[in-house]
Amino acid sequence: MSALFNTNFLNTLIIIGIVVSAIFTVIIDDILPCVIASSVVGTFIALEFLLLRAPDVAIAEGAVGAILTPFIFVITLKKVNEKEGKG
Amino acid sequence: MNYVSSLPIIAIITPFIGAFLIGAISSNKKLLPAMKGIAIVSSLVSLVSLLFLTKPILLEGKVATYWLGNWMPQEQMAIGIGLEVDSFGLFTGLIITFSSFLSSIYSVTYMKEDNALDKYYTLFLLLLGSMIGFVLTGDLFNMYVMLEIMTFAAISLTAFRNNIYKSLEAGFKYIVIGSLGSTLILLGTVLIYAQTATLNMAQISALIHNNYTPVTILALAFMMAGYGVKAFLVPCHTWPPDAHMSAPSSVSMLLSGVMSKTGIYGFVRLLYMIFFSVGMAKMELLIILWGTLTMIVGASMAIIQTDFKRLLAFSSVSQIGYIIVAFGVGLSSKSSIGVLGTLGGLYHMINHASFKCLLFMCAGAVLHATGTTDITKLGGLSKKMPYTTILFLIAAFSISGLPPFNGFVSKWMIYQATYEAGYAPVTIIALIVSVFTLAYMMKLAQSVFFGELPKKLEEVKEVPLTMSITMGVFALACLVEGLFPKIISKYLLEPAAYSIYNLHNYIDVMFTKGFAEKMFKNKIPIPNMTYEMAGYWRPEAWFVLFIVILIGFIIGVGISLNFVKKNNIDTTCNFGDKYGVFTGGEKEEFAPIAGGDLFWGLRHNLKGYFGFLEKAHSGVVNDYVTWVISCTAVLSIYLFAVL
Amino acid sequence: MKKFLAWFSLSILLAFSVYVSFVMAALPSTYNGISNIIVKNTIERTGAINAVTAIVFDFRGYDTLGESFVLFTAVSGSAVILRNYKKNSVTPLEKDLKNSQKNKSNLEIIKEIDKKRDSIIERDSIIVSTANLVLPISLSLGAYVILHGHLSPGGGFQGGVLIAGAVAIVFLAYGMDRVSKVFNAERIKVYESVGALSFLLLGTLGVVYGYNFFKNVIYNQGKPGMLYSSGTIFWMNFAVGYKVLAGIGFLLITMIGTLNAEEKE
Amino acid sequence: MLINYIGAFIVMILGLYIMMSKKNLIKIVIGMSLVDSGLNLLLVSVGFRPGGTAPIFITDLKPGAFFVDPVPQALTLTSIVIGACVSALALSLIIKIQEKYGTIDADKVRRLRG
Repeated sequence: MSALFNTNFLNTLIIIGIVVSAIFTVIIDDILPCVIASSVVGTFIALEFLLLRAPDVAIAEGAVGAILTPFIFVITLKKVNEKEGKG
Repeated sequence: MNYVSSLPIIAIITPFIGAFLIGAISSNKKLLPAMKGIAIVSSLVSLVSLLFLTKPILLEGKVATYWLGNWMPQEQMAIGIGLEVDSFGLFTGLIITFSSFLSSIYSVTYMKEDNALDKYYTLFLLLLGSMIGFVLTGDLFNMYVMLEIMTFAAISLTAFRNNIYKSLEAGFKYIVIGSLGSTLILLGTVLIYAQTATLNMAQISALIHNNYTPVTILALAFMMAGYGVKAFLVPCHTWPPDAHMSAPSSVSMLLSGVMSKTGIYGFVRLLYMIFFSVGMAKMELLIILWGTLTMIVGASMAIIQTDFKRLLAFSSVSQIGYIIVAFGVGLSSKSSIGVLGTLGGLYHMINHASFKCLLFMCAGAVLHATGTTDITKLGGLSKKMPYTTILFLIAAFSISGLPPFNGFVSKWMIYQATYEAGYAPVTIIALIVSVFTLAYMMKLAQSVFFGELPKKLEEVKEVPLTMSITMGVFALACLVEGLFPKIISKYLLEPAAYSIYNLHNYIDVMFTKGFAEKMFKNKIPIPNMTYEMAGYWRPEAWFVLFIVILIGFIIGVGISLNFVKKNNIDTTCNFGDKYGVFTGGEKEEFAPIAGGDLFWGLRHNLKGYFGFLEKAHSGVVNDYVTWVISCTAVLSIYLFAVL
Repeated sequence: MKKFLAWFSLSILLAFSVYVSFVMAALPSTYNGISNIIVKNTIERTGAINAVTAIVFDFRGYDTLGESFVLFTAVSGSAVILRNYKKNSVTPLEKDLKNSQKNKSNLEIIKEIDKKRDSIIERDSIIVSTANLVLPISLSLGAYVILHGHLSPGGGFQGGVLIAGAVAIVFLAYGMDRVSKVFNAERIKVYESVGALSFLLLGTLGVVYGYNFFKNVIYNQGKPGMLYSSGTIFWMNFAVGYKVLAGIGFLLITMIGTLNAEEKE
Repeated sequence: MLINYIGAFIVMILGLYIMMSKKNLIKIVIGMSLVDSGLNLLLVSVGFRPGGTAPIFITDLKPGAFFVDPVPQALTLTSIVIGACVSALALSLIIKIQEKYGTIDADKVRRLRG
């Protein structure tokens, strides 16, 4: 496990994950999947921070990028859709 | 350790403490007068504590430092955050606190009809504190943090009257463009950190002095674009018209008159200190061209506006162009001309703050009395509000650079500096833009204060005393700055200009004596500050300038009138059916030619140019982002090419 | 034109940034700058064993102060933006506007009644029981993270967000009614100010003791590694945590509150 | 750390692309948060040293162990908070814009122009 941790392999994998999910954020047109994709970016970045030996930042990014921001986004989306549906 | 050394932090922290005190007592609505009191007192305390600093810093030329948490530099490395107050920072700080103090008094009456005033004062004090913190700090990342507080407070205040659609839209555009600018600044900071492994500005400037690597060049491009957003330079100037138009006037005067100065402050710190580029002809050319473009576009857009405050905002853009041109000349390798340019820029900073605050206060007075700022609905207010009219005229003459008002002195210095530095076309453009300034100010005066009084506005009354007193103070400032330029220059501008060029001392004070000399081998020469270089006292020069302005104005009006006579107006252009009367169209039954249409002929004549500009200000936020990013790309190409 | 400009500038920026990435990868580590000296000073002069927390609350504590102001500003701003605007009196031109406004039609009233009926939804029992389980865990985890900020990863901000997540959990499980019953938004806003003020006062302690602002005056109390050590860092963590949980909680309540704002009217 | 730098810049540019081309206001805010994420990634990567450990003085620290740079991590904490605040403020503006304009299409939210 530690051998895997020390190699650049995992790092590369996570960076690719970040970029791919960011590309998904760009190409998806619906908002809700897009929000979810952006929260996936947040999660990956939190993992990457853990890998870069930044546990403090990882906790903060996990709490903010993966939970708080998507929650606010979803509330807004709900509010906006509710309005649009009404006409 | 005496009381003087703690004054900078007191000036910064007092508004914040005031903001939180207001937040803590906000649940009790009866305490609203106390909140107003807290707001006024906190801004007064900041002003007074900065005034106490003037003696050691402006007069004796010292530089005050304050290491937060007593983290003095160890092993020549700045491990903590240091405040560093030199004359230039104090100069900008004085502009900020003075205007904010008056604005807080103005707000008492102006804002009394809105709800959630506790939050208004909280945000107001946060805005004030962050602006002071921005100009007094000596740490690059701390500048970014303060900038963010400033941006957020300004956005919230822009959207304060959220019953009006435009404030929300303006707020959204502001947050997108503004935080894009902040992000660019942070990106530059990160790149600089990667290169130098420190965040203290003095140390950074010592480390990357004449030592450009690709990393720092890209950082410079990003930071220039970022501060360009904050100081509304042209492709990034799209948010201020919206924001200044929709914010309450007591806030728009701060946004336009004072917050733009923080952008310029950052710009100057970037060019003169962090990346010491005095004497680089290519950098000078870039800044002057950028400023000229800003000047032209701002004035051209202002001339076609039909909203009082939006016009003023575009006029701000154009005046910022003058300041940037002046600071561009300041980079000149010929030191005497450079000093003249810097002095002109500093003078125009303080002048712009005074007359633009006054103009926005007049706009606020009109809005307070009538409920609108649309100049097509206004008119003839001079009979109802004579005091406001006089103050407006003072400000309008000042901004268009008529003697003996203050705008003349600073503009004259800028003309002379650009001419002597070998940029004669820029001088001519600056003169023409000045004529344009007078033109749109006349349009504003004609359509708001003179002309016919609409029937709806017959109950209009003059504004209350607290508002008129604060307006009077700014008008007095305009006159004083215009009549006593020698005193202003000696006690305010020359120390500030001296500190801008005196990079050595800035670094040495922060670290130990001789630190800078070790870092760069050749000592940077500090040019002589003599105010006598500005030749504004020559009466024949006054006269020539005045004639030039007059001729330009007559030609401008002549073109428009001449055009109206010709009667061959293309009705297919979509300027509205109002102009059908010119061609005999009968779509509108009653369409009076108001003062707002004064330059309609000019606009129609040059409709290709104005149409292009209107298309560029399309209102779509994506386009605005595109302009900012293209500006960044162009800047990075240029900087990589020349450095 | 616009599309070309966008692609052009993005590709230029991409090219330059990739080039700069290569240059940056060859740069020496930034550790040899200020960080080296900061790490050397961490244990003796702050008493914290987490260097990041020592930087956040001591070496660069002023930035953290600014950061908490940013949060405060954003929360106040959201509250300002989402409020209902009222004006006490009207100006001449606004009078016209007011007279011309129409009343609500019958159809709209019927629609509103329908919406009220829709809003009473049965809660899913799985979510409710999960929330009951998660809520205490998240609260105690948050409290742990705040208190041990100077010893282990985490700190005031992270813990504050975790605790404020309680609002979100309560909302998901029990809906808006319960949120407004459990939390008093006005009071939470006051608590946020109190938290920020206490952070500021802790910073001012340095001035009181005769040093500069933000000086860690009581750093030598307690042994490094114990819970009560590191002087003001410990208390600042606490103040920031308090402030952040109040601030983000208030933000969430405000945002959730807009969801059924019309039903209240 | 070359791949981290390039990845971070790519994420930032994707975010900018969203801000420049997508017409939904919520998507623009997503683009802004994407730019922030890329910036945070860049910031932490700048401070990383291969083989370093997290900057915490735990008791069983191996002899010869060295830390990664803690300063960028502290800066990143600030940057993350600011990013979240930008999103919150922008989204509350969007809620109100929706109320006033009835749409969140950037092409229709353009009454202020010219």
